[in-house]
Amino acid sequence: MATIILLSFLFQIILVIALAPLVTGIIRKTKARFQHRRGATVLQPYYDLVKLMRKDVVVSSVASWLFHCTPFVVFSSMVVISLLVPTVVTPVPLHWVGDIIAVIYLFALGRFFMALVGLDTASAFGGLGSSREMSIASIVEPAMMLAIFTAAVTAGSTDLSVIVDRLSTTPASMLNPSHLLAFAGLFVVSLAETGRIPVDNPATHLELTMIHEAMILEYSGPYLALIEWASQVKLVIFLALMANMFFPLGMATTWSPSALAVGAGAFLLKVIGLALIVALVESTNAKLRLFRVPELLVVAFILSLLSLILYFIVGA
Amino acid sequence: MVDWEAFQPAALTVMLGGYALGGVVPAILGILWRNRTKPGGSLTGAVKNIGFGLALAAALAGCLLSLSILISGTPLHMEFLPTAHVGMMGFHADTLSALFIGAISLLGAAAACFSLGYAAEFLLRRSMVLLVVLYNFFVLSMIGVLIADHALLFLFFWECMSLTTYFLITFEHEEHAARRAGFLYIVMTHIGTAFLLVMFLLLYSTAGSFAFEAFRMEGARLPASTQSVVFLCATIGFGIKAGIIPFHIWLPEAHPAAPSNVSAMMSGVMIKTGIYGMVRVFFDFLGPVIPGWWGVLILTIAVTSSVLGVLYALMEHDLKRLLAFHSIENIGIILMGVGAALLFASWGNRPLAVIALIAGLYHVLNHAIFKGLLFLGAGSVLHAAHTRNIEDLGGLIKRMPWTAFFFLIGAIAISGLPPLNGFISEWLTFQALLLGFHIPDLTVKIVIPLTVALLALTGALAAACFVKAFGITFLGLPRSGHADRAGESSFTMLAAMGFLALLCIFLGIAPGPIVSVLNPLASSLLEEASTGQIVMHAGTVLIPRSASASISPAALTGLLVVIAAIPLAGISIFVLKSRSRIAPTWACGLERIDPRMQYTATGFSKPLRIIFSDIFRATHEVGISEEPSPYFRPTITYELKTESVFLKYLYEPVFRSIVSAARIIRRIQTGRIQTYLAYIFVTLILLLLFAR
Amino acid sequence: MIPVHLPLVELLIDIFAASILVTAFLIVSSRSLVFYIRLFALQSLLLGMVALLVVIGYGETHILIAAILTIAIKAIAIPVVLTRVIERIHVQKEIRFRMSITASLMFCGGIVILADSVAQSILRSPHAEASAVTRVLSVSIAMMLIGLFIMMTRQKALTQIIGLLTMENGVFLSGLSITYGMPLIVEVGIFFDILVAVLILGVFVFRINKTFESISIDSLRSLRH
Amino acid sequence: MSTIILGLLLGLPVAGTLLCAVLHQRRILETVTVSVGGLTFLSALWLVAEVMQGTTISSSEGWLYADALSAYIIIIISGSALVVALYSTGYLRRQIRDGKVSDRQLWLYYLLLNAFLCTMMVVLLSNNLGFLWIGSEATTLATAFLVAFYERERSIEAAWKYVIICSVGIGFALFGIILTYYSALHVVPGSGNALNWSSLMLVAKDLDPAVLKLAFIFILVGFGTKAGLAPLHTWKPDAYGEAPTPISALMAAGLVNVALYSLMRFYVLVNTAVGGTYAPTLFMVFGLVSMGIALPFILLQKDFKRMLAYSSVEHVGIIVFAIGIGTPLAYFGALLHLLNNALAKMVLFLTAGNVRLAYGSRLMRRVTGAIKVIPVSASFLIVGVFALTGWPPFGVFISEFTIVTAGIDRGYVVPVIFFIAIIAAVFVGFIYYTSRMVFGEPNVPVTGGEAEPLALWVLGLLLAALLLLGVYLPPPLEQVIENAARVLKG
Repeated sequence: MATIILLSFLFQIILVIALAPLVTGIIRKTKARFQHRRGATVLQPYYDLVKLMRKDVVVSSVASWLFHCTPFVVFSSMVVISLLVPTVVTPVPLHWVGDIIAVIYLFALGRFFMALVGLDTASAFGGLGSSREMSIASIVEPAMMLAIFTAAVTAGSTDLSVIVDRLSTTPASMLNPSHLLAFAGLFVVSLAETGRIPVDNPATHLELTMIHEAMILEYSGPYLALIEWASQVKLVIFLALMANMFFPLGMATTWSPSALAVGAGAFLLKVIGLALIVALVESTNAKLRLFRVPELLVVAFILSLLSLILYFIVGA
Repeated sequence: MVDWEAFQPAALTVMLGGYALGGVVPAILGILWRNRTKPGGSLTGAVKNIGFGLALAAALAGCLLSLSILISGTPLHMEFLPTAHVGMMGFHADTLSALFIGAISLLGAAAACFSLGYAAEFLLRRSMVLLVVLYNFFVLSMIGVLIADHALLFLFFWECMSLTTYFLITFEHEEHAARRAGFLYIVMTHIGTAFLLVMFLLLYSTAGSFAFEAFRMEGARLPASTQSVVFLCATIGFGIKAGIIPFHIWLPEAHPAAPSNVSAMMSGVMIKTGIYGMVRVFFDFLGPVIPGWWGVLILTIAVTSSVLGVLYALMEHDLKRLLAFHSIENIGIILMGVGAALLFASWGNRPLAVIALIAGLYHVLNHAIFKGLLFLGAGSVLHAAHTRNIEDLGGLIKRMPWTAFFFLIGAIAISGLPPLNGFISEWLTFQALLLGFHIPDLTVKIVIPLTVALLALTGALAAACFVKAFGITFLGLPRSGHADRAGESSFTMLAAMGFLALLCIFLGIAPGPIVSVLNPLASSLLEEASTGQIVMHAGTVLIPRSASASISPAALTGLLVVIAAIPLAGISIFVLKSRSRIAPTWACGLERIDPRMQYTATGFSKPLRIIFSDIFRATHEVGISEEPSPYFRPTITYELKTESVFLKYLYEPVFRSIVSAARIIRRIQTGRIQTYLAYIFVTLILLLLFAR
Repeated sequence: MIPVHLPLVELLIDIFAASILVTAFLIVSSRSLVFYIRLFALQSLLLGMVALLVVIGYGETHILIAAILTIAIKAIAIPVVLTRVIERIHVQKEIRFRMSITASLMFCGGIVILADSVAQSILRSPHAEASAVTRVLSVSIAMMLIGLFIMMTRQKALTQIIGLLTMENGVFLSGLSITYGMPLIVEVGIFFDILVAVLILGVFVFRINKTFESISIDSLRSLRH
Repeated sequence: MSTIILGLLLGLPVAGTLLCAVLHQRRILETVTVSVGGLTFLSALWLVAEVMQGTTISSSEGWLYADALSAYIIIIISGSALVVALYSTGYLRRQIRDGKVSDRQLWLYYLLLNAFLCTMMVVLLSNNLGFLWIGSEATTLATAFLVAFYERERSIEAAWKYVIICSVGIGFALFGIILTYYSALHVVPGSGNALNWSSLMLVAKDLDPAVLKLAFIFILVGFGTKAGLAPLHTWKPDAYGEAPTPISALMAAGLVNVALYSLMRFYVLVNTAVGGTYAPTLFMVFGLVSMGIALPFILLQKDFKRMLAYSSVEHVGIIVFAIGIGTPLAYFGALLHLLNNALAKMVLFLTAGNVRLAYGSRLMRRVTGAIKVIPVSASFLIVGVFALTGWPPFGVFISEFTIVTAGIDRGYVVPVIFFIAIIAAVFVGFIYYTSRMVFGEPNVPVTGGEAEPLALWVLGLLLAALLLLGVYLPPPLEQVIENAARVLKG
């Protein structure tokens, strides 16, 4: 048993963490294609990480110890989340450690430290980034909670594995309108949470528009690598959440190699599929003005609320 | 087996005696040696040490008492007969009281320890005797409120509590703000007491006695309409003290005005006496069979308080005011648990109500600790930098590293982030609400998701606010000379904060003991026979009803630490060792980074100010000096005001109409004796006509 | 005890009582301060006569002293004192009325009706005696109210004293009418009180005149609210 | 024995008055007044000890009479007189030093102070209703010149209004007494006794209810004016505001209770004779009206002493309301409130005197930051305000709580809610003005200093007494009040 847990532990960590740069690479590649560019290879994010790991760390003279510990906090919280979210197998061995609420709050923990660091170096950009990040996160949160609420209510539990289980046993409910609406809500939320267009542009360093990048502007070298990696992991986690909370098809329920293989395949397919959708959205939309973002998130909120009301009326 | 029967009265005596002595001894010293206890006198230090030392001892006794009651489950009961015409009175400390006593004592111990260092600030300026006496009687009356088992006794302590805090708020009465705060506070709290008095009288009219025992017996048998009036009176009366919106206006004024050790106690535990009262009345007296709209009302209040509280906090740049607004927010979160419990109980789902109530009560304890910690931290900052305005602070993490660290712990805890204690209680609240969605009622189905969403909003906004509060105060470069010259606090102050920070961590990682104590408490309040609505299993909090939703904060923390350690080890061993260098922050090409280039708190909160502009109704004024020439303008001032909707649209109109009504009635005193004689004439005629 | 013809006494009492009421009405209808004082003196004299008649008619000898006191103090001493005051301060007339004389008189008529109804309800008492003197009760109540009414509507300090004294006369008359006066010592005490009150008020009138250069109490309006 | 006590109680003030009339030296006047106050107070204690068991005592001829009710009020009156006498010494010395008061005025002051006490004692000790009336009118006359003491425009105005209004009121009261006498004449054996309490109460049930009802209307208007029930209270702010502060204190703590005592006596009588809810309803209505009318004047006020006067109207309302509730508990509360109110009023009036001496202004807006200038007085002031407005740990809280409890017992829910609302609102006015006076920095140069230690000690003792009454009711006192309440029950 212990070995299985340990194995699954490693399996999950490796799957998500190792996959994360790839997914980012795929999105970048797709976007490049949409822009009629060839784009870098999908493996480029890996090269970037390795490169950064080898670089010097330049630390601001103003920075405090928070500057040094934040990358680890952020990275660690993302990895812990990846252990709680069912990817290939359900139930996740560590599902008792935390549920979907813990996941949401772990994201918040990482964001909290990141925003602090934005203020740590006395840079004007850092504060700007923190301020925007926290503001947008604040209005994302209710919409996200509602979207997840629908799923949790359907399953009668906030335990992610239970949610996934319940849904796999009644596949028909996947096409339930309330379910789909909640998914749509979560999709919008995910775009905002992971800093994608139309909320944030991960590729920009223009002070008028940047949010996430502004906070980490002072980071360099391995620290930057950790943070970048963490945000790539975050993206994968969100894709996994969307995929498995709403369409848990093909997930392994045992630890047999064949089931795992099928599960891993299905997971990859779903994540890459969603990544392509994200890339599509990013390519076909312009970034919104900062103060238009709340309107978008209100849409997400309404979608989630509608899904709950539908759930109540239709009674999935 | 410990002999609780003998231990508890002893602990109670030590606790009450400690506070009483802590009040009386300095007072006597003050009277006997008036000159030597004056500000700057030779005995002031002794007065301070005696007073706060006794408070510390009493608080420790209080911790023991609370623990013993909570663990053994046997309530402490004492009776005495003050005078014949009021009848028997008594003290009764059951587990509910014990929980609150525990919160007071934990925070009280820290605050007393903190005060030993902090109050030194007042040695030369202020009457130490007054501070010490008021402080001790303040805590004493809070304890009295919690253990009173008789309405008269309760009101007695309740009002003493208000009275002592009034004088603590106006302690630095030269400040106009303190006087105004004191006035607002005392008026609001007095209005609250009037409602409480009516409430007790209504209970009395049926129970025929003011003893709480009688209320407990008869409360459930009141006619439904009376019950609802009692409920409303309790909500308003206790709500004012708790600082619920719209009765909160006193709170952000009063808490900052008091000395920080007192603000910590006020914000941390005094407002909780309002919660205590509500729980006592709703569940113990009236419950558990209750109409459904109670819960909806309380939830509405809770949601309003939490969201508006945190939004107002975001706009604050006064550190203590900011914390005060967060108290409103957290009272809202606590009331979400209480309100949900009421709602579920009204639908007869008591096990679920138990979960909700546990969540609320857990948050009571948590909030006491982290809010206390934050206020003590704010006190340290104030002590070191002599300003509460965070726009003048910055860079304190290097100047007062320990204070910064403890404040950060508090900030993480209050933002409800794992793995600290705020997270656990919010998690429980979410769980209770999620489970409640299955109650087959349209109102419930609308109220609950909205509550969940707004709780999430609250949490996120709180995090944003504390990024601002901590970031602007402690990080970056100091924005004023005061902040630049600040130094670390004294040992006792740090010890107090450290103690509370440890508690934040402990209560976050090991919720087991607390939950196992709270579960029977909540079950007995709701008259639910079974316990075990929340199960602790190997450090994991389990809610069996919800298809085993669970969380294991200890494991979570362990994972976080271990996983953080891997790259940390990797990077520090392989990467960082030789190749890290220090450089100035990039200043857009300018030579040097300047404190004024940093983001300000006002700037930080601007996006939210714009997003929620309908609530804030902010107006700003830009003043550009035309001197010496219109092309070269050395100073630009930017002043931002947010409008308090409640003051403007609720309190001011009421106040104005009262004043104008009074003005009209005042005309009867015309100054003309003929008119006065006419009053006599008319009175007589009327009496002769109608009263014969 | 000289034998008296009771119906004659009762007739006289009725006549005097009516005259007393008339004096009160005359006070209401007039403007001159001197006239007020004279009217009051007349009123007190009539009151004293009523008291004497009670002594004669009903043999209540203890009233005798009260009757003499009434005449001595109220009909003589107080008017003399008040006249002195008027001479000293040179004020002759009530000028501004808060209510026109016609309206005042009508109002006082209403007062008499009310007083009568009150008196009747008292006299319905099982042990009331239907003697003439009890009939006077309505006059006495009317006097009290008219006295107060005078104080309410006039603006000279002196007139207020007259009103107060009229009231007192009414009270005294009521005592005569239903209880044949109070016990002697009480009666004496009451007289003493009234005398002192008038003296004190007289002193105040002087002071008011000195301080405000007028005895119009309309200038006494600085204490409000 | 009883004649001696009663004689002492009446004789001491009389002797004091006579002594003051002939002696003119300041020290002697002070000594006489203080010792008369002290000795009267001691005699009052003796009296209380005598009537402790609920018995009554009367002098041999039956003119003087005392039961638990009168003994209780005599204690309050003589105690107040003692306090005021002690306080007056320092107060007047300072006024003389400041040139505000002449030697002749000083003599008049002490003379009238003694006379005032004397007249109050007459009211409280007389068995005969007629003497009760004479005493009541005499209190007005004795205080007339005290109200006009400073001979300013305002004080003359106040005195005029005071004397006129009270005399009118008391005139009606006399008529009420005559009616009572009338109703008793045929019932009480021996017409000489028909005005005596002791005989009236014996036959109260046989008195004609219709006449007594009418009599009560006149009595209520009459003594209500003396006590200051709204809308008959109009003289009160003027007189209290303009009289020298110690006199205001004695009026608020003493005279009011004397008037209330008269009201209570007739209330008992009428209640016994008429029964039902007649007198109680009138009392409750007047009580609530008084409280309500006082409120706006307290909320908007410029002069602290006037504010206290309106507070006196309010508290008279409270007491009358409580009596109107008409249960033993309510009587107990009312009587306890009598004492508490007297103590609190004295504290506040006398500290207000200290403030006035220090700042030289009666206007509240001129007074700020008193705690910096006269720390002890200012502390007493704000603590006294809390005590007066019914905050624990002070006695007023207990008595008000008792009263509302009694009200609820009788089922008067709505009146009680009004009662509570008004009390709460009154506090708002008080604390608004007081906190402005006490806290902050003085905004004008303050010339006067703190009062002399004796006065401060006296005030401290009064506050301590209030505090004691808030946490503990000494059994002897409880016994006395119980007995007095029994008298009220009839």
